[in-house]
Amino acid sequence: MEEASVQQAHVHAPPEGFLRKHVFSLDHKVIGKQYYALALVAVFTGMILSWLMRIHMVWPNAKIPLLEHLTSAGAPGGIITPEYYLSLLTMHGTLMVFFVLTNAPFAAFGNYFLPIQIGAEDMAFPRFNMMSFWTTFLAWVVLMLAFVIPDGPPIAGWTSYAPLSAVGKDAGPGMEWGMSLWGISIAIFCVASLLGSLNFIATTLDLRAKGMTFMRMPLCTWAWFITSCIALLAFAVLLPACILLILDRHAGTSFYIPANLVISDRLQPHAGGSPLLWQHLFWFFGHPEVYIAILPSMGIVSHVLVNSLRKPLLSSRVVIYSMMSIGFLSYMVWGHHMFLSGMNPMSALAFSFPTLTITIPATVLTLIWLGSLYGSNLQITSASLFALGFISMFVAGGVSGFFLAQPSIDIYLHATYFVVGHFHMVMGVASLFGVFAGTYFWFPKMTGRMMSETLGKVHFWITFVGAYCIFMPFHYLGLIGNVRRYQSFVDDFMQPFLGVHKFVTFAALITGAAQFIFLFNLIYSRFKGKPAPDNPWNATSLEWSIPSPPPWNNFGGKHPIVYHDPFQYGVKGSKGDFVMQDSPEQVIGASGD
Amino acid sequence: MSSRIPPAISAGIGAFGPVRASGPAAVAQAKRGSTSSSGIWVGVFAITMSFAAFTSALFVREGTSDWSHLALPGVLYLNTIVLLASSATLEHARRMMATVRAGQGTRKASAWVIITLLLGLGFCAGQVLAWEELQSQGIYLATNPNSSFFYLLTFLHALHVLVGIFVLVYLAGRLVASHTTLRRSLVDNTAVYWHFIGVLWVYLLLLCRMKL
Amino acid sequence: MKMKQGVLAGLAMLAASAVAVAGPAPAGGTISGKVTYEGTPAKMKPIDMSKEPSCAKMYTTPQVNETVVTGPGNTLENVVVYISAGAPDDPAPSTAAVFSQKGCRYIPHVLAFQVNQELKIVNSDQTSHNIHPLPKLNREWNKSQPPGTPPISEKYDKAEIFPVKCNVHPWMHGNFAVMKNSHYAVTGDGGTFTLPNLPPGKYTVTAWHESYGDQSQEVTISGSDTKTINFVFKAKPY
Amino acid sequence: MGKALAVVLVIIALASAYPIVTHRFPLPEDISTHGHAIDQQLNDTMWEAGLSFVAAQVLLAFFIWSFAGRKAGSPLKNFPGGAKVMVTAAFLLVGTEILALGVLGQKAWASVYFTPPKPDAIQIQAQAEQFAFYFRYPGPDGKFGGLHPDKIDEGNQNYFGLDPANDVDSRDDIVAGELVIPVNREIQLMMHAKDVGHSFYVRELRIQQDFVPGLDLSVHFTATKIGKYEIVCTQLCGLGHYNMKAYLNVMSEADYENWLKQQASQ
Repeated sequence: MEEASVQQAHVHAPPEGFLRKHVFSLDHKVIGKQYYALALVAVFTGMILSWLMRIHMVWPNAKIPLLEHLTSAGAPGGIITPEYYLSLLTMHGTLMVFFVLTNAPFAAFGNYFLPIQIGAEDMAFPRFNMMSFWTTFLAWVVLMLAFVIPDGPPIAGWTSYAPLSAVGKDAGPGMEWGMSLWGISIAIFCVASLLGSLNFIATTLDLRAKGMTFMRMPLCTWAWFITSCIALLAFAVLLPACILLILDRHAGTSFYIPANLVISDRLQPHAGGSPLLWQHLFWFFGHPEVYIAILPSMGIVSHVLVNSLRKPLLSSRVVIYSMMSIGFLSYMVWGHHMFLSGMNPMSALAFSFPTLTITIPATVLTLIWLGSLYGSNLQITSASLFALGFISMFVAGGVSGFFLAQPSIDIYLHATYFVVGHFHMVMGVASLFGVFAGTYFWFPKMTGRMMSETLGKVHFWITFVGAYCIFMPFHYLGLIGNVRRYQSFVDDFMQPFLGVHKFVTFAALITGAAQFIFLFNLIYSRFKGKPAPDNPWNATSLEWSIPSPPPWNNFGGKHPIVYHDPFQYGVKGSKGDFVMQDSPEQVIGASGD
Repeated sequence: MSSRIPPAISAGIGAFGPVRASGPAAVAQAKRGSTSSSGIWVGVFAITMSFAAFTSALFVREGTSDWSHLALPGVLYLNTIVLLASSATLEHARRMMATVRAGQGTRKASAWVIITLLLGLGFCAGQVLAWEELQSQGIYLATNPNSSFFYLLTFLHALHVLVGIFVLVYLAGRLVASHTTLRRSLVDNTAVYWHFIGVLWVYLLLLCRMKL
Repeated sequence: MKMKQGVLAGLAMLAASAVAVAGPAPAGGTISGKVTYEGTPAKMKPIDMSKEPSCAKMYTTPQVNETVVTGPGNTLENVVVYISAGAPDDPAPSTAAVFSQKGCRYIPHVLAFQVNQELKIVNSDQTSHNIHPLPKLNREWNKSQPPGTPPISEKYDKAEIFPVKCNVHPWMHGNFAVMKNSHYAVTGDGGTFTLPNLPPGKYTVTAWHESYGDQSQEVTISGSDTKTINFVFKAKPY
Repeated sequence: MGKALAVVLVIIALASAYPIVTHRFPLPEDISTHGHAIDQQLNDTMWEAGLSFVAAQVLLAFFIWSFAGRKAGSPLKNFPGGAKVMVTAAFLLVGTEILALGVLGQKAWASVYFTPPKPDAIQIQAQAEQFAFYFRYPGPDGKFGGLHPDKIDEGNQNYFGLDPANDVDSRDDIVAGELVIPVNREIQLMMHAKDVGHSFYVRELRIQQDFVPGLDLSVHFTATKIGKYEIVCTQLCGLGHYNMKAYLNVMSEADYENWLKQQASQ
């Protein structure tokens, strides 16, 4: 079955015909772009859902004209019902976590650049690669179906806690077929991610070009490699969890559903299941998932920084080890999502310490990035701006982790907007900044055209300031005990703070609107941007040693030989202050480390 | 099996060279064959993980009151023998092809592969018998947690066996047509996967025996 | 409050009889009577609406639940009396049966209407309500109705009596009685009922109460006479 | 552009710190005996986290300010001490921070979860359901009636599934929609979920605990101030989640007794 290996894919002539070239292509570059496109669709869908939520939250009786035509049940007369708010929330979370944060920084860029950066012609298993994308696509279609079925999308949140998610229609609108679609979609997504990770790992292990030792791999390649190891483990656990969920819903089993539940006046015909089982399985996946989202961005940001600093990081080796230990620790902390779920209070402390410990490698990374700025020739480009913005966001979102990692404080802050602010900043905004940095940095290579720097900078300024305006106030609202996942704030104590929510909504609308500048920049530059040279940023890694866009077999059938690590900046090279990985010249006056 | 660790991994481990060393390091690009071989090992690891997850789910669920003993159908033990036998026959075929030069002897090997194939199908048939026996006793997927786990685990395992069978069909086909281009790695990886399926089954059987 | 319900229930009856008048048989017999109980009914407990201030502040006296509503002389309200056999099915009237949510109560508590008759559900509260009827034969649905949204319009195509609840306010429970024909009534103040305009024939009259179950009597109508029948339910203290 | 970013970073850092320093978003008043430990912990963490946040942002800003857009070929420098300094710093700073917080935090956590309720604690059963809380007191006989899920009949206000017809203990059980407790008495809340997962959260009490179906947990606390406080559900439980609340009514011992009597009489 692994016969679908590199030679077959690429030994003979390039693919012919539209379908083979652009749709069912085996070319990792096309597949990477497909992932990126899917993520793009998903991220804008998710963003618009969040707009609807923000608007509904501050103007609960607002009539949203178009909406009533889209969903008469969800928004009678254009007024969003409480359950439809929860549907929006569930779909927003699911789309963003799975189809954006997992796809964009990892699957999309990883697919496109991992093989090139290690000097390979393609992924180890191009056919698997194509399968994993189309499986992901299928998962997305199945999920989106929930919007069109009469039952509507599920209302159980992206964490889909059992038994709410497991009992079926009695749990409320959207919980009959909407919830099933969710479970099936995520199960399919797991399979796709497993195939993808397998491919990444095999590729990194086996297809490195001559001289491409592990320590000579660019930092983003490292990040993708580590991420694929995490993903392999995480999704291999989420898949069984989903299978059990589906069985509970449709085969009458009781894995998650205990006895004597009376829901909608009906005694549920189940017994003996354990709701905590779902939480354990889910968070065993769920916490590593946070790092599946953020690690690739760390890699991309490091990759972009090295280039725009024009000097190596203080130590790339330390960066690699830090990312490894983050990946490793991420498997020992899932319990910190369950401090209040009635697990043994002793184990709460047991989960608290490794959680706090993760801040050590995270801090090391931050300090390395900061320290590397010192004495550099920092070039300000859209890419580097977003990379620096990533650092700022990563710190902002990281420090709030200190609070939530402590069970005693979690008693008060759990399930408040503090948590929402925390994970949106560190997992959402930060990793999206990584994606933006990557986009502005690699777009010339991917399309052969430059993006508009001006638009890019406008995009950065609005997004950067906007993100703080949206998510910083969430922390404050958390402090006063503002509970998350509420569709409106009827409580008296909230009234004085509704202004804050209004402010956040306006910030969200503006920041969201700014993303259309980015979209326009993407599309416009794709066709009208000025042609890109092979190496516009004077970068060292292999992807810049080949034409932009690269030919279908990357290196034109030659196998590149690697002589240097990708950190040869600030040296006297023939082309300037850098030496490319595949240039045989000797490095004079190597700096750093 | 221990000798089947793909060279690339060991190469990789050895490859933590000095970061800023220049000039080509001693790592040649890994042979294509080993690509699929590290692939299969990663895959095996992933499958192991998900069955580990099922196992932990089983342990959690086991604590509850409605946990009752399940009498395993006797045919399962026969199936076990069949599956292990098929593992042996496939290994035999693999060795045969490893020794003889490509071209000659593949016909003999193909005979063994086909036997493996038949044994594999036999195993599946046996599993179906086992399910029917339980159902004749009125024990279905949702009857009790034990039966849920039994059907779930055996069914998922059977799925993996089927995947193996498809590969065996493909393999047998190419052997019978005595392709000279047939790559060793295909045979080796199929063997790895098939042995793994066998080991996994023995584990599941013991698990069901002890816990269900 | 109670008064108003009585009126509404009455209106429902009027609507029904009006339809009956419009029916093919202009004149005919009438079945009327009274529903009473014997024994001591359970004490109706006051409803704690503190979780929904917008409703709680609408009441000065504590509201009690309406599963058993009694009148003077052991009369029983909210009993559906209908012809379960003997009468042909009638086409649905054009008028809609109105079920309104006011002060976190259902008005009326028991709403009877015909198969395929339009059912209009109105929310006149300042809070979101959720309407979740629990039929066995008909299609089940579950919708929320935020304040200010248009009335929900539904139909049922099978005759059936079933509870309806609000998932947001656990104390809100009512009943829908979907009728095959136009000859039905829901007892109000005084527990009386009238089924007019019955063509001659042999009828089975059934009375249904949400906690005391149902009972039936055979009645034969000849010409335009008026038969009086009474139902007596057995009340349970718990 | 680099200088602008530096300035913006500093502004953001200060603007983010301002509402905290000026207590624009104060925690609600603490009315529990254990709450101060949590508040203290929160406060300490706020200092440590806040300082590291501002410090990091300002440092970032400073480096960007001084090294962005230098003219090409200006001499490159390395941070004195290089990576070792950074790693050591991280381990020392964060390590001590973690130990400090961890140890303190353990105390606060222990005050809630490791001390068993006193024997004289008042036992009250809380049931969470879609979408309300109901509270049950044993009544004059001091005995809780058994629960019979099949008997649950909300239209009849039988939220718990009591069976007064056959179960004498349950006849005098008091069921209320608000949690009425005496001040300065320890309460042991026995938590029962009727349908799906819910959570019990009283800001002023600094108590939050999930209701897990099939797993009856209990929390205990002592309220120190008379008044009415909001109980909200913090575990997504379905369409009415936002509306799932009740009130905690802390009364004087005497008022509490009267309330019990009056309830029992109904």
